[in-house]
Amino acid sequence: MNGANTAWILTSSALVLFMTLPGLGLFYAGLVKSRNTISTLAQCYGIAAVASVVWFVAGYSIAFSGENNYIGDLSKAFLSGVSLKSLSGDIPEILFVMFQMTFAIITPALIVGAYVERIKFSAVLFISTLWILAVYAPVTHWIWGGGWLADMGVFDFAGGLVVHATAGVSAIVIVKVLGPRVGFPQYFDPPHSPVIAMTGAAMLWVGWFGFNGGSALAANANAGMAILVTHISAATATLVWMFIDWYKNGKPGLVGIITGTIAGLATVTPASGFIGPMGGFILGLLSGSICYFAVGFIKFKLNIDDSLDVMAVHGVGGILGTLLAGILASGTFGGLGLEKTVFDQTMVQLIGVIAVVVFTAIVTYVICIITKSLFGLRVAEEQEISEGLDLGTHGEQSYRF
Amino acid sequence: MNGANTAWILTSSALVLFMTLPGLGLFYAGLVKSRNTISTLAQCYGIAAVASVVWFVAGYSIAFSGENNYIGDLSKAFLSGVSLKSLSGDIPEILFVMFQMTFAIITPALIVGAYVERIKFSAVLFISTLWILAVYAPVTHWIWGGGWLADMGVFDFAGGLVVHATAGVSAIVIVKVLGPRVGFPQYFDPPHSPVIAMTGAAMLWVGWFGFNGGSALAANANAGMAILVTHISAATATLVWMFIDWYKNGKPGLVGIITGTIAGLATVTPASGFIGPMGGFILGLLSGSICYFAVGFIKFKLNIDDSLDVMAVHGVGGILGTLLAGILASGTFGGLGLEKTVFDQTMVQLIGVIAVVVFTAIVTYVICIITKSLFGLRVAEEQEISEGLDLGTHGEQSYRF
Amino acid sequence: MNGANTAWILTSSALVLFMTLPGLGLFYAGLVKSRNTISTLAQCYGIAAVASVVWFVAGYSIAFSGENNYIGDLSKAFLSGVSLKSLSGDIPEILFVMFQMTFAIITPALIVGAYVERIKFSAVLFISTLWILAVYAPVTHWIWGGGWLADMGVFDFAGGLVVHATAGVSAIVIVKVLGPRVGFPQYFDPPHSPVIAMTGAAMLWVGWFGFNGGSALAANANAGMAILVTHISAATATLVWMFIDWYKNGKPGLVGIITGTIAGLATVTPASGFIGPMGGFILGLLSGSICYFAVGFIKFKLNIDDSLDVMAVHGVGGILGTLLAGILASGTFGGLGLEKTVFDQTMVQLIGVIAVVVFTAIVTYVICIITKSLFGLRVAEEQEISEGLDLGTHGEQSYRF
Amino acid sequence: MKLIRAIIKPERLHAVKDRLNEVGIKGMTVSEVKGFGHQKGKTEFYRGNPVQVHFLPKIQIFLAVTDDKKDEVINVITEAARTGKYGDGKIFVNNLEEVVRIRTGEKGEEAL
Amino acid sequence: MKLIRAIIKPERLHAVKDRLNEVGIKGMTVSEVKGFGHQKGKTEFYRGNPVQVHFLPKIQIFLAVTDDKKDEVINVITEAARTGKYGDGKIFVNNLEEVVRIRTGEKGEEAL
Amino acid sequence: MKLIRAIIKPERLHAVKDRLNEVGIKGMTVSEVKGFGHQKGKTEFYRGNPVQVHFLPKIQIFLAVTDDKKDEVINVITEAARTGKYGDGKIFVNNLEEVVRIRTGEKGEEAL
Ligand SMILES: Nc1ncnc2c1ncn2[C@@H]1O[C@H](COP(=O)(O)OP(=O)(O)O)[C@@H](O)[C@H]1O
Ligand SMILES: Nc1ncnc2c1ncn2[C@@H]1O[C@H](COP(=O)(O)OP(=O)(O)O)[C@@H](O)[C@H]1O
Ligand SMILES: Nc1ncnc2c1ncn2[C@@H]1O[C@H](COP(=O)(O)OP(=O)(O)O)[C@@H](O)[C@H]1O
Repeated sequence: MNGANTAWILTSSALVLFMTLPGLGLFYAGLVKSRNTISTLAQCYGIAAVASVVWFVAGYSIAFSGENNYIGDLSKAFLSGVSLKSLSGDIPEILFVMFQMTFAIITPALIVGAYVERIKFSAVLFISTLWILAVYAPVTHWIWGGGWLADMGVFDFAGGLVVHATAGVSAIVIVKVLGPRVGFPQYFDPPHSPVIAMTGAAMLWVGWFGFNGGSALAANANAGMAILVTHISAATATLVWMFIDWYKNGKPGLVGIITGTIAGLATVTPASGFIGPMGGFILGLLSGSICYFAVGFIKFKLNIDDSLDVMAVHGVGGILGTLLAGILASGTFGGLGLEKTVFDQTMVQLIGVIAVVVFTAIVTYVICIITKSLFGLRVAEEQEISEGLDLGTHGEQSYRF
Repeated sequence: MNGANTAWILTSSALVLFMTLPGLGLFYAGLVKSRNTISTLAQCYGIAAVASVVWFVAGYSIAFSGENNYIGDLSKAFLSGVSLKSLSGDIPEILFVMFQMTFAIITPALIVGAYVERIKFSAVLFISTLWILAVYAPVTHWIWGGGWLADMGVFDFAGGLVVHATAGVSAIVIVKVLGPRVGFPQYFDPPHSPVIAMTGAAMLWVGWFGFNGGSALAANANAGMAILVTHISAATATLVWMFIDWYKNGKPGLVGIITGTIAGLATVTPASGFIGPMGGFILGLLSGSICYFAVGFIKFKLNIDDSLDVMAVHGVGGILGTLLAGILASGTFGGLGLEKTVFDQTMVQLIGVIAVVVFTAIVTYVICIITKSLFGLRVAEEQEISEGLDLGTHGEQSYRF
Repeated sequence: MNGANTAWILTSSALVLFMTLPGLGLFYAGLVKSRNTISTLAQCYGIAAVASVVWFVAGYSIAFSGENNYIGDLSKAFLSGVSLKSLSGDIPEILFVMFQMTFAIITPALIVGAYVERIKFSAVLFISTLWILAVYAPVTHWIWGGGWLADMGVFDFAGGLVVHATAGVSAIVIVKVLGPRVGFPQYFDPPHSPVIAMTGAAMLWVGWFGFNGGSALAANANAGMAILVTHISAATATLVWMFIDWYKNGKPGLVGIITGTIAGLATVTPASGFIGPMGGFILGLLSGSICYFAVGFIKFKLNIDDSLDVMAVHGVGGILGTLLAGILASGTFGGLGLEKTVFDQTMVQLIGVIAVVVFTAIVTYVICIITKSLFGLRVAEEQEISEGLDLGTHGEQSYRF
Repeated sequence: MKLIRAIIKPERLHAVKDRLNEVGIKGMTVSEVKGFGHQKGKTEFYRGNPVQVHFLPKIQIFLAVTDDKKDEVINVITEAARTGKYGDGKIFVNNLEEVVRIRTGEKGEEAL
Repeated sequence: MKLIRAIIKPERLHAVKDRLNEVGIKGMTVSEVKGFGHQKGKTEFYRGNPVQVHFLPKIQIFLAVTDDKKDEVINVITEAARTGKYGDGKIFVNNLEEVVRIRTGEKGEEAL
Repeated sequence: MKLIRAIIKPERLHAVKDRLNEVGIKGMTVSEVKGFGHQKGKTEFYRGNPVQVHFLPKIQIFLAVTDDKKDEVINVITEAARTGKYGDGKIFVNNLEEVVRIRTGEKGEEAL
């Protein structure tokens, strides 16, 4: 066992948990209407709790056990057989379980942004439980658990496919079944607190050092490079988004600025272990602009109320980064090099994207239909437009100054 | 000196400080009335500053020096003799001093939850100073400083007795001397901001990785297991509390959800270095339900205005976890094993609980009486019911939107 | 390469980024008027993004390359030549680049406190860009990049001169060119949210462990001692400021309490690698009192609207700590010892202070004049006094409860 | 001229405003108030224990109109704000002696 | 009918409300306002330096009553809100021409 | 006595208050309201896409004065609050039948 690597992954586990709680929770809560603040936080928080237990019970085993190429088995259910002695690589397996658990927490929580302000809390918990078992764990097995995409040598360093693509695609599917918020797109309230949203975004940025840096599973130059390219992509995308906004609307909004950051972070995630600083810079330029237009396109052209733009930011970003990982890994762009040719690698990346998108879309759709028939998905319209989900669903008021 | 372990304890020190500032401060501040927000934060913050200086001056020495079984001496007052070369275990002693200091900060700060919204700021600082010297440091010496309970082999990995039991018991004692808030229990205002409270709770959750994980004083599988069981207990207790609430009141409140987390974390603390994942799960189930009913019982049956339920959550949790540590450490529950028989160990745990509870109650009572006669404990009633402690005691207004 | 040290610097990079985002942003945002909250956050956030890119493009190279005594060259522009194999000391150079980048982010962001509530956003970004290249990078080269002050053996462990003195001096210079806020000093609004300011201050405190502790560039007793003395200075200064406030005005305000912390942290920064606990305590006593009076003196005697007291807290503190570093490093004060005589060392410190102050003042002045002639510095008066910079410059409202 | 003050449920504001615009009301002033009446207060919970909240959030619309518009405005508000449940609110009318438009100094009806 | 508007100290609200209920007032509307008057503004401090705050937080109670209840209500409020210190506030009364209960459309006294 | 209610732009509050003090007005009550009128609502942006905001922040000054002071107060407010742009606001006056100072129980003009 390597103590230094263990020290860094212990830290990374804390950082990635911090991304969801309170990071992502605040980021999303700041963007919704005041009367749905508690509801949004409770959704992220509740998912974190549910995901942890599900991961312990079966999720980890489905993702990281067995010889099967498409799905793990239940040999490690309840972490049976994971002792103090078991290692994965040169860190304790129990720590690897913990680190991976924080990924299993944030991924379904990312989807919250799609269905806030109208969904039933029970539906959120139920959908997330099934989703982790039937979508997240299998895809993780394919890519990180020694499954078929791993065999093909797909590049997904920290989860462009496993995390962001699955979350983005599911966002669209769920919204299609759930429907838009009442009044969308005519009546459209601005975020109730960019201050809170910025606080969350900044926490996500910081936590991402553990997300991408920790995915090196070691405290070495690889981890160092990962956080540097991650940071450069984030900073660059922030500026790109800001300047487009400034140019288009005359004003650089803070909500736009922080959204650029998240776009840059999501996009660099799959590539962060394979590229160099220049690659991070390029991904920042591309994500800041492409995700910018994706938001307007999905929301106001396609009129899909993916309320906080999970697909436009995470989905588009994660897929973009995955497709470019091979190219930017090449020496030409100062990348760390690759065994396959750039073309072959990119084909593999493409296969990975298609497989994950299609699989996720289908399974998520089935999950939504089941949940709808069992619980129903939406709160009463009166609750949605009047008291809000804070009082209606949780019986609490977010602010009492 | 082991660099890897040092790296992890450096990190853990930051994480545990983060638990108090801003974590605990926000958690408590969100639960009080708007007009006492600053006061609550100032109490946590002021205690952090006072505790740090007291620890440096004498606290550390009383806890961690000398051969005496019941109390340390002053040989390390002002950290004299603690050089760059001194080690404790395989990490620098100066770092051990820092890590332990963060525990000495959070423990008296936990008690803030009992007396908020009515106590004098001067009394808070004075009580905390005496309390660290006369309660916290000696108990620490007994259990972690080579004292008599350590000799008996009591299990208290990260402070179920040292931190949570002492804080919980003192909460009740202080409130008994101080009295309830005006209007309690008839007039009872809901938390002024569950949003702020959740932010603090999430920070506590993350910081607890350093609290329990750091208590391994090493970056190894033990630390990994500690944070995993800690996390599982927290997540499970969160869900248990949420479902009881949902079932009993028809609504899963966010304040309840996050309180479940804290209950799960406090309860697993003493056991976290001895048990396995299943043990964490069991502690989550028990703490989520037992602490839930303890809140209602202490507040509305016994009518004790332990305002933010320090005893019900931390005291009850810490004692519960301490009593069960021996049992859950056994192989039967997937624990890491113990030398004594489960029965003998549990007897030791019981003796530890009784000793700590009785000692803490008596000494804290004396401290309260002294403070009351010197300064008085309560602010003027008009300040309490009208302008609040923010304007009354600190001359500031918490929000000016 | 040393894995343990790498693990700690990976963590420290995250901690120092956390200081700026969200830490410093929230600290400053809480102190301004509600209608300028978003503007203040956007300034810190925008600077963080710009500084990161500038550091990647040229800043790092100017600071840390070449043989020249006064300025680096462009041999490492775009980090060319920084490979996975390159080391600085025993950690990967790429990680050193990242760690130093977080310092290049926070230093210009500190200056935000001087010009909030009236400056143009474009001017902020432009000034910061030039400032990093023409002030920060060269001074860094002098002291940490093997320049002339390094050769003289100046003590500046974590940036009393490089960070706090440069920021403080520039604050005064910029304000002199920019002018005060309308109505200053007659009409003067109290902070719109001490709660938010305290959250930021607490994050700064925690992050400072990475700032000063990380500056040891190793996970060892040195790092441990650095965070301990840092913490003791912070805690002591907090109490000193609080008691002076209490004594002078009858009320210990939370804003004062947290300002004391920052003063203690800024002051100990240059000395933190050379002194012992007693030295930290002494610096806490001095900074808490000297900075306290510096605030009133600069703002209400000199009538300089350094709005959030960057000079009084960071400038005065950083210089104070630099001047005392030599003395407190001596065994007399339990310091870690020094090669030169205390007198000689203190002379070197004095030369360092004079050189940095004069250089910074001149270059910053030139930058301001250039920017003023190109963009103009101030927003329209109506925007300043009416809608505020949130709506006026960023088109967003900070709170919509 | 008349001063009309309507206390309505927050969720009805959009509807009321739109309908008022349709009947040619160009200006109004709204504010957040808390109401107490037949409608019972809510029960919130604190860590599983009930807490009574007596005052409920309402919106006050404050509106100056010419005498002839008065009845129409009252009807419009009544229809648009009604949900039929307790707590729908009330409309208060009293006499308005004088109005000034600050921008122009105009007085009386043309100031509306 | 009369429109009674009382400006009181925030901490007296509970007492005033309770007393009003006792004398049979079933409804009222309250809002947060800021007041300026004989009572001096507060001095807050910013990092040890004084800052004057001119406007003080007050609560406005807005209450429509039948003519016969008017005097009783005024007395009740005066007693319950009085602390004897500057800043206790004021009660303003004027005439109310018409009231409508939105839920039912009832007009006049029975709408109260 | 008269009840004067002025709706003004937030940024003019300081000026209006100072001028009122100069003409001997010792007391007033202000509150935050939102206004809708000729002045167009603002356009904010959400991630680069426009969002219309209809109601604009205004300040309401609520002021009881003796009949003889009425015109002076109206003029003072009009001057001090005017910017000449849309949205400067309005002043509403109506009759005030009775005033009570809670602290002393004084009634009528001396209660002001
Ligand atoms: N006498 C009154 N004076 C002022 N406001 C009142 C009065 N009675 C009711 N209101 C306001 O009207 C709102 C609705 O009244 P309520 O009695 O709850 O329902 P309803 O009007 O449908 O009977 C209350 O919340 C309060 O704000
Ligand atoms: N002429 C006025 N018009 C409107 N409100 C007033 C007037 N005078 C006082 N008030 C309100 O009454 C409150 C208390 O008045 P103040 O003069 O401070 O104390 P007191 O009424 O005890 O003399 C003020 O804060 C203000 O809100
Ligand atoms: N009829 C009205 N009744 C009540 N308030 C009004 C009325 N008309 C305007 N107001 C208030 O006056 C403010 C300014 O009015 P507006 O028409 O926008 O500008 P102006 O008064 O300069 O023409 C509005 O925002 C609103 O608060």
